[in-house]
Order: sequence, then C-alpha cells, then structure tokens
Amino acid sequence: MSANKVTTPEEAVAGIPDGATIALGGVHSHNGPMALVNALIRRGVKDLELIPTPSAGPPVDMLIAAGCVRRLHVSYVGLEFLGMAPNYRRAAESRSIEIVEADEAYIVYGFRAGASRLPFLPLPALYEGTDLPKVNKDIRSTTDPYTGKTVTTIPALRADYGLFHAQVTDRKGNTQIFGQRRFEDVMAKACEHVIISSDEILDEYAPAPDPRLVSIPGAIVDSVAHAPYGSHPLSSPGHYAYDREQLVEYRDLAAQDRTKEYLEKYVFSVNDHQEYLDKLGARRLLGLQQTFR
Amino acid sequence: MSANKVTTPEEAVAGIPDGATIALGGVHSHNGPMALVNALIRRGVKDLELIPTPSAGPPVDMLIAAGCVRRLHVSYVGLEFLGMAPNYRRAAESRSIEIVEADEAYIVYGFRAGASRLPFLPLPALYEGTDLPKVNKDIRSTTDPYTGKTVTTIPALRADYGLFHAQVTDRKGNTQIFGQRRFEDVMAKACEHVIISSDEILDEYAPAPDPRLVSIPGAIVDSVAHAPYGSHPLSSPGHYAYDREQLVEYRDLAAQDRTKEYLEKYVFSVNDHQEYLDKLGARRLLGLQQTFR
Amino acid sequence: MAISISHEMADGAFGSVGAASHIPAAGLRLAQLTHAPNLSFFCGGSGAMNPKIQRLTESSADYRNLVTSEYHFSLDDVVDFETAMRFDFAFLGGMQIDKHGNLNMAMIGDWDKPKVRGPGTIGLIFLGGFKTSYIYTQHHTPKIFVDKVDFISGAGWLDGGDARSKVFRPESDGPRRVFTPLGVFDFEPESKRMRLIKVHPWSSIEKIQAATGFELLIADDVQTVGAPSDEELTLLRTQVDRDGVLRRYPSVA
Amino acid sequence: MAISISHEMADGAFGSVGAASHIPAAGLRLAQLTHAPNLSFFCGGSGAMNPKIQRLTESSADYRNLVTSEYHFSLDDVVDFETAMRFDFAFLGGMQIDKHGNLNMAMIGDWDKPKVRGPGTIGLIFLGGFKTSYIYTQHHTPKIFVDKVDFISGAGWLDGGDARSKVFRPESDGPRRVFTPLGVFDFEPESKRMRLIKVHPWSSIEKIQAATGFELLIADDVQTVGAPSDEELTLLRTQVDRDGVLRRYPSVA
Repeated sequence: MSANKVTTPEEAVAGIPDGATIALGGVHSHNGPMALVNALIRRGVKDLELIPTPSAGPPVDMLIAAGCVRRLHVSYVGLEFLGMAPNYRRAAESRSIEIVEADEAYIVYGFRAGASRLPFLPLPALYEGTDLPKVNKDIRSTTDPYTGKTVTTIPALRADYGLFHAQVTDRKGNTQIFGQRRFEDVMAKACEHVIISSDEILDEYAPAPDPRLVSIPGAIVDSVAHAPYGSHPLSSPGHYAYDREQLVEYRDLAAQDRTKEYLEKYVFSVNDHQEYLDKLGARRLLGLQQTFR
Repeated sequence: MSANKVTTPEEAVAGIPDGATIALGGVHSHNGPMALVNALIRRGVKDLELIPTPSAGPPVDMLIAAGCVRRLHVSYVGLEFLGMAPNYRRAAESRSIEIVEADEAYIVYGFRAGASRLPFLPLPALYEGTDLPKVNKDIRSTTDPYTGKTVTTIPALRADYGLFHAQVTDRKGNTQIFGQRRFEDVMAKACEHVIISSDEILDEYAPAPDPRLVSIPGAIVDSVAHAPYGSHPLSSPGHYAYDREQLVEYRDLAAQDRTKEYLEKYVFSVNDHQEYLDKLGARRLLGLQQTFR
Repeated sequence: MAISISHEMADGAFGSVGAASHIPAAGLRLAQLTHAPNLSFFCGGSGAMNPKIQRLTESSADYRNLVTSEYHFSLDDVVDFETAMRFDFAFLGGMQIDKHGNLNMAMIGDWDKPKVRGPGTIGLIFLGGFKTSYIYTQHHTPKIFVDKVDFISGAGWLDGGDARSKVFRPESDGPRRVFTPLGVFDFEPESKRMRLIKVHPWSSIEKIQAATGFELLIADDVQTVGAPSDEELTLLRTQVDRDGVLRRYPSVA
Repeated sequence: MAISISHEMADGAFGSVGAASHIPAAGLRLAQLTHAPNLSFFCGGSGAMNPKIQRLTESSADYRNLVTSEYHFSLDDVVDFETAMRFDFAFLGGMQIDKHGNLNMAMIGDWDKPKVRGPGTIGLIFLGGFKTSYIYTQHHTPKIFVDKVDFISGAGWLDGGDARSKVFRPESDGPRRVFTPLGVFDFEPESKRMRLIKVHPWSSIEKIQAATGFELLIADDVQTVGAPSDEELTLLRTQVDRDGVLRRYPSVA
C-alpha cells in the first residue's frame, strides 16, 4: 500500500460497487461517516448489504431512503432521542428491504469472529429463550466437544468495505477515534477494505500520537478521506456536537415521507463534501465546536 | 466492593489458597508482578496451576523453583535474551510438573473465550498440521454448522486469580498498564479475582486519566497492591528498566541449579516488599529509572 | 419514577442502563449521592462508567458523559460482561412488555408482515446474562402491557413458573421490578406474574389496571410512594439534572 | 545475514518478527532504509509497528521500541492478523528445523519423556496463517537441521510435495527461505525440500552440507553473497544498530 492514503470522500468511495457488503461505523448520534455516506448516495449505489454497529441511526435511514440498500442487519436502528427511524420502519414494514434479525451479541461477536476469520462462534444460553432463532436461520447449533451438550452458534461476519469516521488520522491511516471505544477497530479487522473519513489529517511533521490513542492501525486502512465536519449533522466527539436542528429537520421530513426534500437540499444539490460545507457556512459549523483538546 | 482497594502485596495475596489457578501477567522481561510472586513464594503456596501470558519468563521459573507449581500451561517460557528458563526446563524434563502443551493461540483465544464465558472456541485450520493435538487432549473438534466440516476447537480458559503489574492505578482499581497492549485486560476478565501490583497509586485528588489509557476497569479489580518497583528485577515500561545484572545473577544461579541461593537472598531473607526495596537500596533502584512521562 | 428507582438500588451493585435512558440514569445517580455511594453503573451506547456530569445528556454517548466518567468501557468489555454474567443488574425496556416480563423491541404483528417495525433487539438477549434486571417504561398503556408479546427479544420469566430456569444459566435470574409512570411492580414468586406493589401519588390501582392489557396481580400491601424529600429534590436539581431534562416528562419522572 | 535478509524483502509487504530477533529486525529496517520504504513490520512481544529507534534493543518489548513506533499493536490485533492471514510474511525459528521446513520449539525426544524441554510453541502454529514465512537461525548445526523434527510446533511443507496444501487454507503458503549464518536456502518447488541457493563469503557448499543433518539439495546456480555495500554498512552502523548489537554475533550478522 502507498504511504499516503489521503484523498477526498468522493474518491474514497468511488470504487464501491453495487451489491457490496458495507460495515458502517457510528454509534447513535456520534461518529457517523456522513461525508462518505452522502457521497455514496450521490453516486446512486444500489443493492448494498449493510452491517452497521449495534446502535445505528441516521446514515442507515438515509441510505434506505435513497434506495441504496437491499439487505440490513438490525440490532438497533433508530434516531435515539428523536425516536424511530422512519425510512427504515417503512421499508421493513413494506418488505422493500430484507431484514437480518440480529442484535448486539450477533453483531459484536459476529465481527469478532470475522476479524480473526474464525469459522463461527458458540455462545452460552442467551438466544435460547428468544424468538430470534426462529426468524434468523444463521443462528444455529452444534455440539460442545467439552460437555457433549448442544450450544447455539452465530456466523462470523465480514464485509467488503468498512466506512468509519475519525477525529484525527495520519497519512498512513493510523486512526484516532474518540467516542465509544474498541468496536470500530474490530469491525475494521473484519473488512476487506477500510475507508476512514477524518475531520483532521495529522500533519506529517507532527509528533506521533501516543500509540494507545490510535484505534485502527494504518496497516489495514486503504484510504483516508479528509472530511472536516465529516460526521455532520452527527457529532464527532470532542470536536463538534450534533446539529440538533438539522437532525430534527431530517426526522420531521422523514416522518412525513418527504426525505427526498432533505436529500435534495443537503446531498444532491451539492457536488461534494466541500460544497456541503460551503452550503452550511462557517457560522453554523463553528457554532457546533466542542473544546475537548 | 469497597471503593478503596489499596493494600500491600502481602495482604493482596494472603487469601490465595493452595491449588488455585493463577493467570499471570507480564511479557518477557516486562511487567512481571514480582512483588506479588515474591509474596506467594514467601508464603509457600503449593500446587498452583499457572496460566501465564503467551510470553512468560522469570516469575514462572521462580515459582517452579520454589515448589509452588503443580501444572503449567506453556506457550513460551524462557528468559528471552538470557536464554532458556532453567527451572522450568528441569521440572519439565523430570516430569515434576505437569505441562499443558499450549501456544499463543491457545492462551489468547482461550482467555478471550473465558472472558465472555463462551463454551469453547473453534479455529480455522492451524493446529491441523502440528503435533499439539496429539499431546493436548483439550484440542478437540466439532462440526461447523455452516459448512458441515469438522473444525478444531480449544477450551475457554478461566482462572481463580489474576496477578498483573501496572504502572499507575487508582483507589478503585482503574489500572493503567503500559507495555504490550490489550491482553492483560482480556485475562483479567477471565478471572474470578483480580489483583494488581502498581508502582504508583493515583492521588485521590488527581485529575482522572484519559479513560482510553485505563487498561483494566476498577469494576473487576479486587485489590491493588501498592508496590513501588513492584516488577523489579523486570521492567515497568516507561518507569524503570529491567535490572540486567540481577537477571544475569538469577540466570547463572538457576543454570547451576542454585536457585535456592537467589531465593534466599532476595525473597526469604526479607519479610515483605518494603524490606526488599531497602535491601536493594535507593541508588540501585533509582539508577534504573526511565523517563517517559 | 427516578426516585422510585433510586430507592430500590442496593449499595455496591454494578449494572448498566441503555442509551437514551435518562430516568434510570437519574435514579442511579441519585442513589449514588444518597444511600448507595458504591453503586456503579455504566451508560449503554457510550460505555461511560459512573459519569459525574451534573446534567442529563440527551444522548448517553455524548462525549461529556465520556470525559467525566471514571472509566470508559469498550463495547468489547460491555459485551463480555453481559455474556459472562458480571452485571448485577440492567435496566431494559420494550415496545411490548408481557405479564411475565418478556420484552419485545423487534416488531408488532407477524415477523413476515410486521404491522409496526421496532428498532430491534439490541441488548435484550442479555436478559439471559444479567444476574437480574429492571424493566422501565415511560408509557403505561394496554398496547405496551400485553398478555403475550408478539416476539420475544428479551426473555423475562418466559411462560412463568420455572420455565426460565430450564433455559438459562442458574446465576441469571429474571426481572425483579417494573417501573412505570403509574407504579412499581414485582413478579409473584410462584407464578412469576407481574404484581403491583407501589402506586405513585398521581395514580391508583384502578387507573393502573385500566392501563394494563392483562389482569394484574395486586400485592396485599400496596404502598403509595411518598413525595420526594427536600434533599432528593435538591440533589436532582443541582447534581443530577441541572437542565431539567426530567421535567420534560412531567407525570413520569 | 541481516543484509541477505534485507535483499530478499519486497517493498509494500507487511510482516512480523519474533521477540529477541535482532537479525531479522535489522534486515527489515535496512530494507526500509534502502529499496523497500513501504515495507512494514511489527515486533513480536511488544506489538511495536515500524519502530524508528536507531538502536537494536535486547528485548523487543523494550518500551523504547514502543514509544518510537508508528503504532502499537495489541496482542489481540496480532493474533487476529495471524489467524485471519493478514501478514504477508513472518520470521520464525526453531530448536529443530527439518528438510521440509517444519519447526520444533517444544522438546527434543519423546513428549512424555523429553530429553530437552524447549521454551514452547508460542506463535509457530501460525505458520498455517501467514501468507508465507521465512525461517532463520543463528546456528547452523546437524542438531538443528534434522531429517525430521521430533515434534511439529510449526508446520512447514509437512512431508513435502502437496502435503501442506491438503491441510491449510489455500492463501497460506509454506516457508519461502531459510537464512542461516552459512547460507540462504529455498525449497525446491516439487519436492519442497530445502535447497541451497546462496553461500555467505566465509562459508562453502561443503561446510554447509557437513553442518546439516540431512542431504541438502543444491541449486544449479548457487551464488556467493557479495560483501555489504558502503551504504549498507553506514546505515547499519548509524541508523539501525548504533550500539553494535549485531557485532556480538560476529560470523552471523
């Protein structure tokens, strides 16, 4: 791999084909790789299989509204404190997308197994009392060779592409993510290709960060999309807060099945992330800054 | 649990019974919980089952020499750049300890499974070409319910007590370990009781450290033994270097089957870790300081 | 409701609350500030352990929860603890809750043709991995409290009696309490059916039964929850929720 | 030997060296400073990725390796990469090495009654998870190079021919080279038997055969390794090994 992986959000996702499986970072209202998601929507990618983190939100709902999604692994998809995710809900109720009925354990242990390419993962009694095995035929069972008992298994999860948002990344792709800890790195290890959107690119002459603060090693990162405010309207913890006003605008339009108006205004009417930033304007963006560093 | 878990090395290990299974931290010449190990040897604990990290060294060799060990999981036991571990080697060759023939995968994946109490862990083809399954009857196989093929399995590993060395720990047991990253925390999660020896105790009025620097959460720590130079003669990365002279003294005596002389001089002739520090003296200890912070 | 929760919490326990769970978080924080200083809890969605922030954040993954926390659990840690039964308790909710405390967050209707698609099961299967659990809901209606959930995301007492103990590990007990805006409930020890034990001052046994889609058991000695003490109100207003987030749920909090 | 290793390394590859492996570490660092700037490697025992320290540390887990590294792999990462076949190559050794590149670090003799107990298998089973591997040893004697190892800790080409491909995943190839103080070896493509391809200047084909406990294959065009260039020597002395650790192994390094 090249030593300089820095590119634009648009270039970074240009090679993602229709039908790809995508592992999508972001937890609730934080660290959504929105600049990458907007670029994918603008490209009109189709038939994606999405495996988001266990706590997924607006980026998933928008990709569904834009018609990009064929299949979705669901642990939680919602707008957190703003309620249900309207497009996800409509698509699931009308069966226009395929739902893989999953949960936190399925996604976390599944990606853990995928990160190591383990064949599958056996679990202690958890699914047994629930209805999930009835509707997800990949929750299976095998024999525990140590006790002779039957145990429930889940499959290893892997994705073609992993899309994650970070605060700071160096040119080699060493990625600092602040926020919920240590899951995007596991997901990244379970992906064939890893694309990071990063608010800031570490200056090449800056002192290297304490390696304990680096979440995803550059060795497994393919490209770094320089995307200031790349998680907007979601938050990038310690860099900027979520844009509550824009999230409410989204929620209200989506609830009325008018998501197209939102996408037109914020995604299709601009050519790239730079124009998106111009459109929002410095006053609005800088008003969201959080001072953590 | 009490909010203040700080105690002495001697108190911290006082409750460990004969026959206990011990997960032992420390990688090669670094982060060995020596103050705790010395206290165990001084107590004359017997019949321990040891599961050290995959790169084990002097503390294991010393516990064997002192007659504390009944059973040992072996991935690597040696003195790193100082050669073989003489007491381990003699005990294994004379069959005076029982060897569980293991390796890095067995210990790491075994503890990972133990940390989550998974029933076992299946692996892709790795052990198949080797002789380990012939001599370790816990390397077994089961059916992969996704492919129908037979896959190799290893058991989940758990321990009664985990002994780990840290640089800085707070009164609630939130533990900062610098050095090899992210395995002692996995081991700790697989232990019923966790005991930390810590060079320094974070002042209770000090600002809390960046939570990303905390390796082991206080929620699973039972006690924190305040042990300045608690890893001596091994290193505590960024705090002090290993004491090469004392390690060579150990190696040379051990190679001549005179380990008793070493133990007499450094372990039995003192009553506790404080006296050990007195015996070494300020000049020697401070000469090992590394300036990292 | 936060105060009812606070009163039920034991000192020294270690548990979890979900994302967007202001009321349990407030209740636990209040318990820490009063009778249970060694109670520990972490906030789902962020991993923040014992956040000290004097505000309730709308989003539990808000970075202000993280930087004021004592430790910042990784999702790896959280799932390990959930599976290994290290949490003494958890707070959980559902879009349907049945008379045996089974929870549904997946969908209402048939799975193949859902009437309402819910957000998903997220951490509810760990009801089989928590030592015990507390159920809470901000709404108490017959649509939520149903005789039998349409889909079991999280297993409560299953069909009641000893049904649960045949499935899960012995250390994992079922739900202990249900907190709603109207009252507090336990599960009758034999049948494992939901039973009213406390009524909030603005509520009554009749109102509660009318708002419940199955026949409630009523404890012999149903108590009315007293008004919050001055100390509790002061702590809530100054140490827990300076922005008055709880007051947005007037009859609930 | 470090220089022979350097010459074999391709730019852009990503691999690992074990703990206490000064010679391969020096060879890889030298390759980074010469023809392979995008070669990446990490040091076993510490997880340090591409340490920039201008000294060879005795212990690869020395904190000076960590603080000068570009990234600090967790052991979790390392084992995931090893199992998931993300390393292009690894450097591995053994107390016995056989004619098909199988490695033994466990014991010599019978497992039940070992003559010599070795340190243990540590990462050698990942020979089934590396895309390829390099074997190196600081000693070339008939006791190390044996016809058949007493215990397979790490699987090389097993019994030769296509034996290996029947066992492991297709992406995982066997050992590519063996580096010893006396020469450099590959494995003959059909039989997968060890074959001499380069002789160090202080050595000879005869010396090497005499030091090997099985009959060596000899390549048609065995080359003698040239003296290191001035640039290489300068880099080794100023950028890689300022303390002259390699000079402690005079006929080896």
